Amino acid sequence: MSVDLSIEIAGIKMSAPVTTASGTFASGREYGDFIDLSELGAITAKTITFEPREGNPPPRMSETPSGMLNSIGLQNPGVDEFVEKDLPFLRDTGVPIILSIAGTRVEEYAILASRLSREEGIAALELNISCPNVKEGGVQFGVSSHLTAELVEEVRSLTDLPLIAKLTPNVSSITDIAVAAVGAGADAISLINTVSGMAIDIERRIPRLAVGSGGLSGPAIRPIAVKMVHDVSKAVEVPIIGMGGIRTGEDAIEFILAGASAVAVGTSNFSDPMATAGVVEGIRQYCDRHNVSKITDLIGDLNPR
Amino acid sequence: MSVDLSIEIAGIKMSAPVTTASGTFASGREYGDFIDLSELGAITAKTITFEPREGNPPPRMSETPSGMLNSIGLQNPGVDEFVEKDLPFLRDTGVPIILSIAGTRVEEYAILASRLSREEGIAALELNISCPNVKEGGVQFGVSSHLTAELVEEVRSLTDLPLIAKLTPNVSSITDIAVAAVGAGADAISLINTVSGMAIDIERRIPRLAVGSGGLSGPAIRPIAVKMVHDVSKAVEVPIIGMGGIRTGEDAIEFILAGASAVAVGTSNFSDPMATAGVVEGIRQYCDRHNVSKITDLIGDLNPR
Amino acid sequence: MLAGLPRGATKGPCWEPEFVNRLHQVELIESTAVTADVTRLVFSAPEVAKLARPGQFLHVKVGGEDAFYLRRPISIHDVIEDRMVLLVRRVGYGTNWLADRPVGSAIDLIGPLGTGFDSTLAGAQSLVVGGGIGCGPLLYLLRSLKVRETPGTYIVGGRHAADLFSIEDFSSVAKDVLIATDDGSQGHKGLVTELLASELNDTSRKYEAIFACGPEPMLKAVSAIAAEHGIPCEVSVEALMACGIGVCLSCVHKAQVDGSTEYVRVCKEGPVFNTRSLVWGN
Amino acid sequence: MLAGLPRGATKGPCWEPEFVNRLHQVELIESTAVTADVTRLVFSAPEVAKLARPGQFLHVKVGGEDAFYLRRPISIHDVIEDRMVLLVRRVGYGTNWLADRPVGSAIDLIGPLGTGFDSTLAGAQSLVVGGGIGCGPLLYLLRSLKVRETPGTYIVGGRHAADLFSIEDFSSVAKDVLIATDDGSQGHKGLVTELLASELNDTSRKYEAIFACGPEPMLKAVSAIAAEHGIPCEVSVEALMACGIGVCLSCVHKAQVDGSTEYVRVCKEGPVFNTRSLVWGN
Ligand SMILES: Cc1cc2nc3c(=O)[nH]c(=O)nc-3n(C[C@H](O)[C@H](O)[C@H](O)COP(=O)(O)OP(=O)(O)OC[C@H]3O[C@@H](n4cnc5c(N)ncnc54)[C@H](O)[C@@H]3O)c2cc1C
Ligand SMILES: Cc1cc2nc3c(=O)[nH]c(=O)nc-3n(C[C@H](O)[C@H](O)[C@H](O)COP(=O)(O)OP(=O)(O)OC[C@H]3O[C@@H](n4cnc5c(N)ncnc54)[C@H](O)[C@@H]3O)c2cc1C
Ligand SMILES: Cc1cc2nc3c(=O)[nH]c(=O)nc-3n(C[C@H](O)[C@H](O)[C@H](O)COP(=O)(O)O)c2cc1C
Ligand SMILES: Cc1cc2nc3c(=O)[nH]c(=O)nc-3n(C[C@H](O)[C@H](O)[C@H](O)COP(=O)(O)O)c2cc1C
Ligand code: FES
Ligand code: FES
Repeated sequence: MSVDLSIEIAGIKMSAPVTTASGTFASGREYGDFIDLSELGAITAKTITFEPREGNPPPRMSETPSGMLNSIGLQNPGVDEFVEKDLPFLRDTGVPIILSIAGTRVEEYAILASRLSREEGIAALELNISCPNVKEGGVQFGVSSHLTAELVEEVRSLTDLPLIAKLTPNVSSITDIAVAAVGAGADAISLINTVSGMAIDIERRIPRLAVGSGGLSGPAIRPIAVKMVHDVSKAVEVPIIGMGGIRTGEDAIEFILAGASAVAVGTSNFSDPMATAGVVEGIRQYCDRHNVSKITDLIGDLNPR
Repeated sequence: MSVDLSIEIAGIKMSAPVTTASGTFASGREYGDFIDLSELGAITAKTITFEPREGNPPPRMSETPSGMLNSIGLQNPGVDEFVEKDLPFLRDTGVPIILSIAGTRVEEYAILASRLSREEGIAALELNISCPNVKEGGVQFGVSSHLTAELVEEVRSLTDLPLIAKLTPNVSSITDIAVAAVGAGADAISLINTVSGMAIDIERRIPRLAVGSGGLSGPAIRPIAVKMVHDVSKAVEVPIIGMGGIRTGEDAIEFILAGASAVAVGTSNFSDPMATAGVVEGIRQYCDRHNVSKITDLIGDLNPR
Repeated sequence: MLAGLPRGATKGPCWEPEFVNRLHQVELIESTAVTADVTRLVFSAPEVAKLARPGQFLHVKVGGEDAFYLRRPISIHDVIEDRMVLLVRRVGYGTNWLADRPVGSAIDLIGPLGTGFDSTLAGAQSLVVGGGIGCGPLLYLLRSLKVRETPGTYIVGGRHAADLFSIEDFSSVAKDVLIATDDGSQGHKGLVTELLASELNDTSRKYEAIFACGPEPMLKAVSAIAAEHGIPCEVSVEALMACGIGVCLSCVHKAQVDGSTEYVRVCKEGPVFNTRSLVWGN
Repeated sequence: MLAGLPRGATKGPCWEPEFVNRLHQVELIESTAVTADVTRLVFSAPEVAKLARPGQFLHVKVGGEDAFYLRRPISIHDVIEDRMVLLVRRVGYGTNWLADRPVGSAIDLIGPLGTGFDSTLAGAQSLVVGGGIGCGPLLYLLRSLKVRETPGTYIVGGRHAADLFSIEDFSSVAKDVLIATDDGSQGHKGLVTELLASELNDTSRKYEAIFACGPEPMLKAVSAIAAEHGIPCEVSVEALMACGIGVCLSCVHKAQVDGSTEYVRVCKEGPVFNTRSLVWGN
């Protein structure tokens, strides 16, 4: 039996329910040396901003138990250079391309969305309203239902591209934010971004990250992510892309059963450059083993205890 | 050189800056078989409620990467039986006793506080306003500045015992809650309680915990806890008891440098029943190695990068 | 309530708990695969061996120094002089880690823990019923029954003949060994509980006690059969454990205590319970 | 900007990158402690050996299958036929894990990675300066300089004589070996940079290039001395790396690119940089 792994999310036709977590796969070139990119359901590129961004000073990374902290700070070459140098490569992969965008003001998201609407070969925009590293950046939107709605509404009015709102977990009620985003026109929700965290070098008595704190990712946060995906899936009708610590097909199935229509693989790429392909294969094997003929049958298929 | 590890927190004189995380040490009897309880700075007992509580159905526990989920649901015999059976034992340990209390309404905290104020040998009350497992319980207080303030104020008016407010990390702004608690009369802040999380058994397609979700603890959450301790220490003047994933003296030092005056050891007890004593010893060794004569010199002693 | 449960309330008086919750470092001196997924581990562990009672368990540290893992509860399978034997079935990280330890490794464990079986119940005739890896603790129980000169009859079930293990060991201490397999590849074709029922229906024998260990549905069935025949029955139940010593309240099972039902700790009031006091389901 | 940095912009033309980011499973065939905390590991690694260039590194998986750890970057110390040699200094979990692998273990790694040293810079006379574990990549560099018939002079510093390692190996490929120790227990008493300066002040020699690897303060000092003498200088810098292949932007170092400063990736545009383009501090 050959399982049908395909899924359509907000008009994005994915051959498998697996994409990449923004910022952990660049534009796919490097991991293309390890895996066949065309096996992915979609590629979600690193967040871009309108102007180039230098990012935060190093150190920008610190390993933690079953995870890592990062404080990259959205280093990116800006939309123009991205469109010129990376978009053609991404387009050539043949898989749907999700572009993650961020800005410090609503207008910046708006202008990015309009700019990218003119380009060919973009399957959807992901609104990064959640990066915790950039003080003047997304975090203000993502912790407020009101700002989230305002932002999504504005971008919605300027583009016909499907919009995915990517949520931060650093909130009291993730469902409130999700409901606000969907109410304002988001076609899908992705979550979770990194969890705020900090580590200290006790020998030198300084924070391990130059900017003090950063975002926690990796297997450590998986239970947090699964819970939020589950809660959001009960609160909104739109599809969910789940992420947070996924290493294997089994981990992905956990998110799908919790209510995600697809998943994204992030930090695990760094330890296993074939992780994304492994997750696709692992999902396939699980489905085979359990006689699942369509992956869509598994979405939210959680029995009560 | 013999380092002075003693610290006074809200009038509690601790011989070392180490206590136990409520609910992970019961009333100390069992771990007393492994360590000399009198070496601890204080013992924080399992949260008690006014009436006995049955707790949640099992399974109540699930291991996760570098951590665990629990959904105990505050099983406890109620204040009367606790006072009769456990308090005498705790008193006999000779170390300061912190009693954690919880309720579903302000009046329940109030009545517990009054009741316990009549007992001898209690060093402080910890207000568990944060247990995420009990729907009708503490969580409502801990996510709202307003409710937190109301609760602390009411309890403050009914007891002369020092009050420690224990905060939940599942909020958008932990500093807001801390400021509210201190404004209302909390003498110290302890944090963090567990982070909301969920795990799914993909073979049976059911949540691993009977009640669906639970609280994440252990090393996985340490970076989250360190960040929150750091942020809260900048926002309030009262001492902080830091906890979340502490296994060793080094981990404890990380919290102290972040701004905690003392730490609590929780989940690590389960894997290492001598963890609390090991943390005290590890702190001592760190101080020796770094010529620290008083532990108080290290509190918040974090250099900027 | 929990704190109100007298120690050993669900147990006969002979098991007056004298817990020694000490940490032990024991050396692995033998490791043998007994089935495709079950490994028999023998440790040199004089202190533990001295204290161990049938039905008790050990809380074993798994994983290296640097990663965080909870301990895993493993029953005491047998005690031979100052050696302690465990049977480990590979189901996940911890059990694989244990089963993969090279001979000579030092293993860190807490125990013996829990109350164990009350073998004074046994009288002259008793039935000892095991299913799957649940057979583990029954060998040492049978050995102690034999030492008391009240050897028990061992009834064991498995899916296939290949899943059964240590049958010779059991034979050497049991009065009799009865086997059931789901596919009939060895002994009775069917459930272990069918064998149990037919033994009890044989009026020529007068069984005075039943001891069982295995999957919860089997234990529930055994418990019902015992109740039907009015025979005292003790079962060893499984639960997910964090602390293993009665602190965390992770491992609870519903039970009757002083006439009301409440959650009692499998690690402390159990893992062996008299089915009289046990309540099945939440 | 980063994406605007032409590949190899900070390198000479000979290091046209032809990265093969493949995963390799290599076998550990030899493991020797060379100092109290440095272990020399020899792998059978024909594919990696074929591609490896001096100054490149490998991104090595540490820890067992079940725990999550990031990879650790380790420089290529030497290549001998189809064997690859690494020097690992024990500083934490990963390096201890690696140094503790028994011979025969299979190690999972990615590489060779990074741009490496541009040995065409060397000309007839070059200085190769190492400090601490930073000496690692310099052996293979010196070997390749020797192969090009432009053997380099090796200047090495350490705290005590006991911290120096593989001096015989270095002697066999270097034109000359100069040693400095902080406590004077071997060679010059003082800093390696003092030896470097006095070498350069010796007008009888005409050094055309300096290569260095070691702690950042040393590299900064070497860089300043090189600038003072107007000699091209390449240094290999360290950074905390997550992906190791240019994806995550964890490992950046400030550099001059097209006249402006920006953060470039140590794992991709480095780890070896011409000090002309490197900016010290954030
Ligand atoms: C009192 C007691 C005595 C026990 N005695 C033995 C013994 O003698 N020999 C032995 O091999 N095992 C015994 N067990 C079971 C053993 O503790 C578990 O199999 C073990 O903890 C699983 O750890 P793991 O890391 O290998 O699996 P994990 O990685 O934790 O889990 C792997 C999979 O197995 C499932 N699982 C977890 N715990 C159990 C369990 N208790 N039973 C079945 N599946 C489980 C998990 O849900 C998961 O799907 C005993 C348990 C108890 C409570
Ligand atoms: C391009 C490159 C090449 C390298 N080549 C070698 C080599 O050939 N041999 C070798 O032994 N090491 C080399 N290193 C350093 C090596 O990668 C680190 O020592 C290693 O990653 C530490 O991992 P760990 O798990 O042992 O330590 P961790 O547990 O991660 O850290 C332990 C302690 O060491 C500190 N630490 C972490 N990274 C470094 C570092 N890069 N240098 C010094 N201290 C650190 C941490 O802050 C922490 O306090 C190289 C690094 C880079 C970037
Ligand atoms: C190094 C790094 C860089 C990241 N950069 C971005 C980013 O640019 N935009 C974004 O939306 N999320 C970014 N993230 C968050 C991830 O996309 C993902 O939401 C998070 O890491 C959780 O998934 P994981 O645990 O699988 O990594 C980044 C994460 C890491 C580790
Ligand atoms: C099994 C378990 C039970 C707990 N019970 C309580 C409790 O009764 N009251 C409370 O305030 N916190 C309770 N906690 C939370 C801990 O006190 C602590 O805040 C949290 O676990 C983080 O610390 P750790 O990572 O060191 O465990 C419990 C935690 C665990 C793991
Ligand atoms: S496992 Fe902790 S009380 Fe039983
Ligand atoms: S380590 Fe990821 S870009 Fe260099």
